[in-house]
Amino acid sequence: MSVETEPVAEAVVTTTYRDAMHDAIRAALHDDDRVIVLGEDVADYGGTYAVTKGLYEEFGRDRVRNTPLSESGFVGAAIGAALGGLRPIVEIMTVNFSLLALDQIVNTAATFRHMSGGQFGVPLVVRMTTGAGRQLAAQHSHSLEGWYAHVPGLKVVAPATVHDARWMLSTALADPDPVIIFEHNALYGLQGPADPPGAPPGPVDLERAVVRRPGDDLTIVAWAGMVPKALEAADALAAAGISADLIDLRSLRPIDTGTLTASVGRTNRALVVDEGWLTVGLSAEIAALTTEHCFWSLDAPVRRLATAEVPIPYPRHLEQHAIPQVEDIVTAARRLVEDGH
Amino acid sequence: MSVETEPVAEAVVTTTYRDAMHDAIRAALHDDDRVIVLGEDVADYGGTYAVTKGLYEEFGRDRVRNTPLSESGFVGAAIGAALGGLRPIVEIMTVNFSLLALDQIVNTAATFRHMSGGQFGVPLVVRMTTGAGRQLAAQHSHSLEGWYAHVPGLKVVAPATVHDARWMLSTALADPDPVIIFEHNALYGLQGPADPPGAPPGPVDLERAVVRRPGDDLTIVAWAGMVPKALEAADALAAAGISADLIDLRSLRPIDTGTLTASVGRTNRALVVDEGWLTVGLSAEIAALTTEHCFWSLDAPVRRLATAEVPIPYPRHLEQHAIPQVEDIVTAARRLVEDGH
Amino acid sequence: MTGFDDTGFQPAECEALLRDMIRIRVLEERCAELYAASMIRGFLHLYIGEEAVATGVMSALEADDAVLATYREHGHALLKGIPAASIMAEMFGRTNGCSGGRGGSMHLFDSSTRFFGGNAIVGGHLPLAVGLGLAERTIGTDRITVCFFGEGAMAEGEFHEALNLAALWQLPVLFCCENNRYAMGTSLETSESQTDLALKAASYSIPAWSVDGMNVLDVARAARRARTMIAGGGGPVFVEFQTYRFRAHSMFDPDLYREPAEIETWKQRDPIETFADWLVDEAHASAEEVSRLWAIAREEVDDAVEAADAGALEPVESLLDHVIAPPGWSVRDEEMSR
Amino acid sequence: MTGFDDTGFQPAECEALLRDMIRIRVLEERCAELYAASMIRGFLHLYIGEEAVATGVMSALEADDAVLATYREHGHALLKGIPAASIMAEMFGRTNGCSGGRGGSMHLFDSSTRFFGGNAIVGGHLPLAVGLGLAERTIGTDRITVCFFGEGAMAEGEFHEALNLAALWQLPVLFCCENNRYAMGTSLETSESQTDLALKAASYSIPAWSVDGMNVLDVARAARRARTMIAGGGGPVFVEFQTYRFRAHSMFDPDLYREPAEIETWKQRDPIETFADWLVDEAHASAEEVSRLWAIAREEVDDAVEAADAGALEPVESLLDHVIAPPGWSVRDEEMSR
Ligand SMILES: Cc1ncc(C[n+]2csc(CCOP(=O)(O)OP(=O)(O)O)c2C)c(N)n1
Ligand SMILES: Cc1ncc(C[n+]2csc(CCOP(=O)(O)OP(=O)(O)O)c2C)c(N)n1
Ligand SMILES: [Mg+2]
Ligand SMILES: [Mg+2]
Repeated sequence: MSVETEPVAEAVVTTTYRDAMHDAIRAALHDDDRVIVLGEDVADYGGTYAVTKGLYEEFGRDRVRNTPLSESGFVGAAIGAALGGLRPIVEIMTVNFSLLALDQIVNTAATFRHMSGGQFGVPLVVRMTTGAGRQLAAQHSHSLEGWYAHVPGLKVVAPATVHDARWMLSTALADPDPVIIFEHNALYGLQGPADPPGAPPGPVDLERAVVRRPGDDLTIVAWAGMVPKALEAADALAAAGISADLIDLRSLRPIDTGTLTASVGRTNRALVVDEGWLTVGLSAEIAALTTEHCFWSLDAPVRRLATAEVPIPYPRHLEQHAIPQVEDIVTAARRLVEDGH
Repeated sequence: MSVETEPVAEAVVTTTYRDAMHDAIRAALHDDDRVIVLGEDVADYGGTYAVTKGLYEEFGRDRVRNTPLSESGFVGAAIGAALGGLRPIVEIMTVNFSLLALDQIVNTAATFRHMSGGQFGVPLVVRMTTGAGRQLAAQHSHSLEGWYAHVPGLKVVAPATVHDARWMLSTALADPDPVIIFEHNALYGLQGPADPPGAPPGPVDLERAVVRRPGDDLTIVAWAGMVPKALEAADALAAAGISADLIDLRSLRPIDTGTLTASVGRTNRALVVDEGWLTVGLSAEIAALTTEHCFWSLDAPVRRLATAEVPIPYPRHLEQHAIPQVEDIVTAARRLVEDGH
Repeated sequence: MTGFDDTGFQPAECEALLRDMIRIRVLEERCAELYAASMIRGFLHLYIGEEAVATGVMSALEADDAVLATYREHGHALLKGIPAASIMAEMFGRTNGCSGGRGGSMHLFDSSTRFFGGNAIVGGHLPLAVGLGLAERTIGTDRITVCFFGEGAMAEGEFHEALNLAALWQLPVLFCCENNRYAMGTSLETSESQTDLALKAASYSIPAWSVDGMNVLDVARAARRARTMIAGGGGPVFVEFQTYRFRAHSMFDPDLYREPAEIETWKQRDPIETFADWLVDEAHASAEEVSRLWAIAREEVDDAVEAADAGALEPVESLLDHVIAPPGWSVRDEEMSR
Repeated sequence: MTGFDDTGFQPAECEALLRDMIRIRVLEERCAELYAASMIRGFLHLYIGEEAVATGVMSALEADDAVLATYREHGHALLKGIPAASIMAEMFGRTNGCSGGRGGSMHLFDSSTRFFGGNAIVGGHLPLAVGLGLAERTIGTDRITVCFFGEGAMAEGEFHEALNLAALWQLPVLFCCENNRYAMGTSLETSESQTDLALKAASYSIPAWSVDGMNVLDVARAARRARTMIAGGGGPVFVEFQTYRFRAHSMFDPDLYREPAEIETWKQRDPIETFADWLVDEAHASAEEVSRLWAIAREEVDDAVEAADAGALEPVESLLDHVIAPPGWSVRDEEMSR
């Protein structure tokens, strides 16, 4: 896969998504005493995906804190710590395990400001890995971002570029409300510039979608692990004479309706690519929302391409078949443009 | 509110939704030794909403079993009991608390058959209350049916009539896979016939939507607590000369696409009424799905009417303002028919 | 009970304890009436019979200690310093309520007194207490965090996870178990395989003991001791307070699961009556002085109801407020008030 | 160790224990190679060093007892009676795998031997074990349910909830804690405020004790005793087996968090070597007999790999199978096979 998520000039330094995330956390620990990192194996082990490696040695165990296996307990503790004046970054190994902490996130973190009539906010950042592709099977591979995007009181983001991996965190930490960051496990090795030309080092906004590749014939909406695939598909489509406007959603809640409708209003066709399951997934929202706004200019119904409705199977060929692939995106896009459905 | 959910002839015996549910559970306990009921306060207290009242006296504590406060533990135990040959009916007091058991339901109940390559099914019934309207505020009032409808491996139903309250359970118990039954708290007092004319006493199917009131000008899709409201709205609309085809979804997973598209293909307009939050809610799926199938015959984009994106507030006027009301349905329907949006 | 000299409490302290128990009782008796009158709606959980617990514990705290409680928290809120009028207004759902009317009876909050709710997911606030303790420890204050919960909550996984974290990290948290023997209709014996709750808590390697929760002096003494241990860096402490609720679980509960005789037996131990009687018997207070406390409490609540009822309903236009912070809001704005 | 007469085990039993430990070891050594060769993918968690635990416990069970294990379950699966070829095929993702290839290394299942996984949510299968025990009790069988889990799982709320339920309801469940001192990179001391795990479990009012998990006879003896207690209606039992994994947590783990010296010390106590040496020293077995066991095990695994590799990949067309039962499927169809 040869994907570049941003235009890279010769002189630009590149790094990996993993290192960018690491640097972001390190900078946060460095800049603000109130920042702490906690989660399972964030210290000695260095984080399941090695994102926090080296940080406990540098900042000590009080600020980079291993927790026992107790997702509800330590996420709840992070919420309490946020209420108490800290700025916790809590890591949940995988979105599947986050179900154990969902009560805390939905019933507490997302409601505290409201229940208290605005008195108590929860300035918390929750990071978690999402997605399939590593043959981890039915209890480690899901994409439940859409669930989180359903919940008022949360903000939900999915960095899909090295730049966003590097800079979304500081904006999230400055946010007075809980922000959930989804990191797709397949992106950790992604290469790119943390500071691409034209983007000065510093916080990026959390609420806007970005067009990663401009085009006129159809709009492709993707996020997280689907962005590199959609970029690759867009290249293939370009070779076939179809120009796709590729939107990286970035913010899954709130959804940037303006960017979506501006694009679809122009292209009149939209394809949504979602690694989550189809039914009541985020792709349904994008389709419904876009249709509400662009109904009269749409040349075809918004097309959803999502993961097959099956718990992720172990064998590689079945797993790959279950989740949207570059060729699936290309095929769906061509049909949409050429056959109108 | 004077709502009749089925045509009721003079001689038909009516009962309440609560009693119908109670009778269903009692019959199941009576008919099948493998059936057990478990959950918090299902015994001495009689169930939070008094559905299981009297059952432990009749069937004993081994079959109607109070559990400690431990949602994950007793739902997991019910899954294990199902694996071990019983047919548990587990009660979770409120959908908000079900988040504590979501790991068990999603990562275990919904995946076990798949992970085991078809060897182990989980014939479990989970009942839970959903919905707002009782001023129970931000930790007791939500409608998360849409989340469950997202999950492959589960079936999800929402009885909205006394008839369905009486008969869905036996079908659910006969199902080899986990079935989640959502009971809207505002429906427990609903009056109606458990055995309406033309419907012989006995199991009803779990997968079909039903037209509760036929009409031609637009389709209204509702489920659970929104069905009586939609019926009332349909009456008001009829008085204003607008005839609504009202679909009670009944099955939230799988969704009965056929009934939806047959209706919308005829009316060319659809309004979805959802007590859940709008974004990435079940209403988004209904809108997207319907649009995919009926795009070329739609006269207007599918309209979603859902709960405001706020944790449910305590004061009655705010709570009522947050959730869709009869007048909101009427207004939305009129606009859709008269103004095309 | 014995004389003052033996109890370690001064007359003024005793009077304050009696006064506060009475204030809670009167406030809640009125709540019950107002519920019947439909002025209060939703779930309403009364603390009647259990007043000695909150009263004794709160008497031992410093003003800026953090407190978290359950949905049965009117008394705790009152003694933390939230005016009765704000509490009542909250239950009326008015903008002058301590949560701006958004929370209702189960969700009383107050940032100025560091009262962190009014939490209605059983067990859900225990991890929050751990986090607040972690913040105190990390920032380096000498404040403690106090967390009240029922014995029913001890069966929840969150209890287990929270106790383990607090103990592992030696955090300044006081866990106060209000053991009223029932979780809704589920008795302790059917809820916990180990009914000696202090023993259970001790299995997390923390100091834990059990106290008569109907005796306000015992409660206060235990809380003082616990607070001293915690503030001295001794890590978390668990105290079980054995008590009883005289009313049903909530106003929806027909209370079918308790023997009337059992309720009666416990009512004989009414924490207010027994304490007042003792004060009078020992001639530390006169019956008139006791009556006066009731009268003052009634006045406080009368005024509270009046002030509450003068409050406005929030306009529906602002429904979407308080979901996330308004644009431009910085975290500092909230900190200012803590 | 002492002679046979003192151990209570017959020579044939000892040989079977040694043989089974060796079978697990050889199977897993081969897994590691096949992982390196990319024949096995995903997460692979090896049990090497811990074989005495599964071997001793499984030796004490009846054939139709139910077993649940974690993602580190190849050994348990093998000894429950799943053929090595089915296990290997599962790890290859082939249709002849014991889960039809859908599960992989972490999700071995077999209904015919009542092996309920291969569960990879830490702590998540403990409530299942409670439920299986409840089913046995309700149906009235004399089978027990055995649940293996790591010491890390004990911090999870589900451990707490499951132990409480099993104890309250006095269910026939044997909880086997495989305490290998680490949960990924988190040591027991940073995971549990109470590191005496049997003491911790005893707080649920159930019999609980600790055993040397590197000594297969001790393990087997403890398991026999526990099974007898449980089958006799004594309710659940908890046994901690102190053991150690010689390898990293999974093939992804660089194992940075353990001192090499610590690993070495434990390797000195290799359960297979020490037991084999003892058998030879005491002249209960010859070195040749021991070698033969290794050779037979190698042959078993060679055959397994060959048979596994002959298996087919499932066609993508059936991707949606096994999500829900096929139409017309009745629950009875599954029961038949249990
Ligand atoms: C997680 C969760 N499950 C169930 C409930 C419903 N519920 C509210 S209070 C209660 C009983 C709690 O008992 P206990 O902890 O002893 O406190 P008490 O009410 O006796 O003060 C229950 C079951 C809830 N609010 N949260
Ligand atoms: C709920 C959950 N949280 C985290 C993980 C990731 N994880 C897998 S194994 C493991 C360590 C478990 O340690 P222990 O229970 O001691 O078992 P061991 O691996 O040592 O056999 C962790 C953290 C998981 N699978 N499930
Ligand atoms: Mg209680
Ligand atoms: Mg371990």
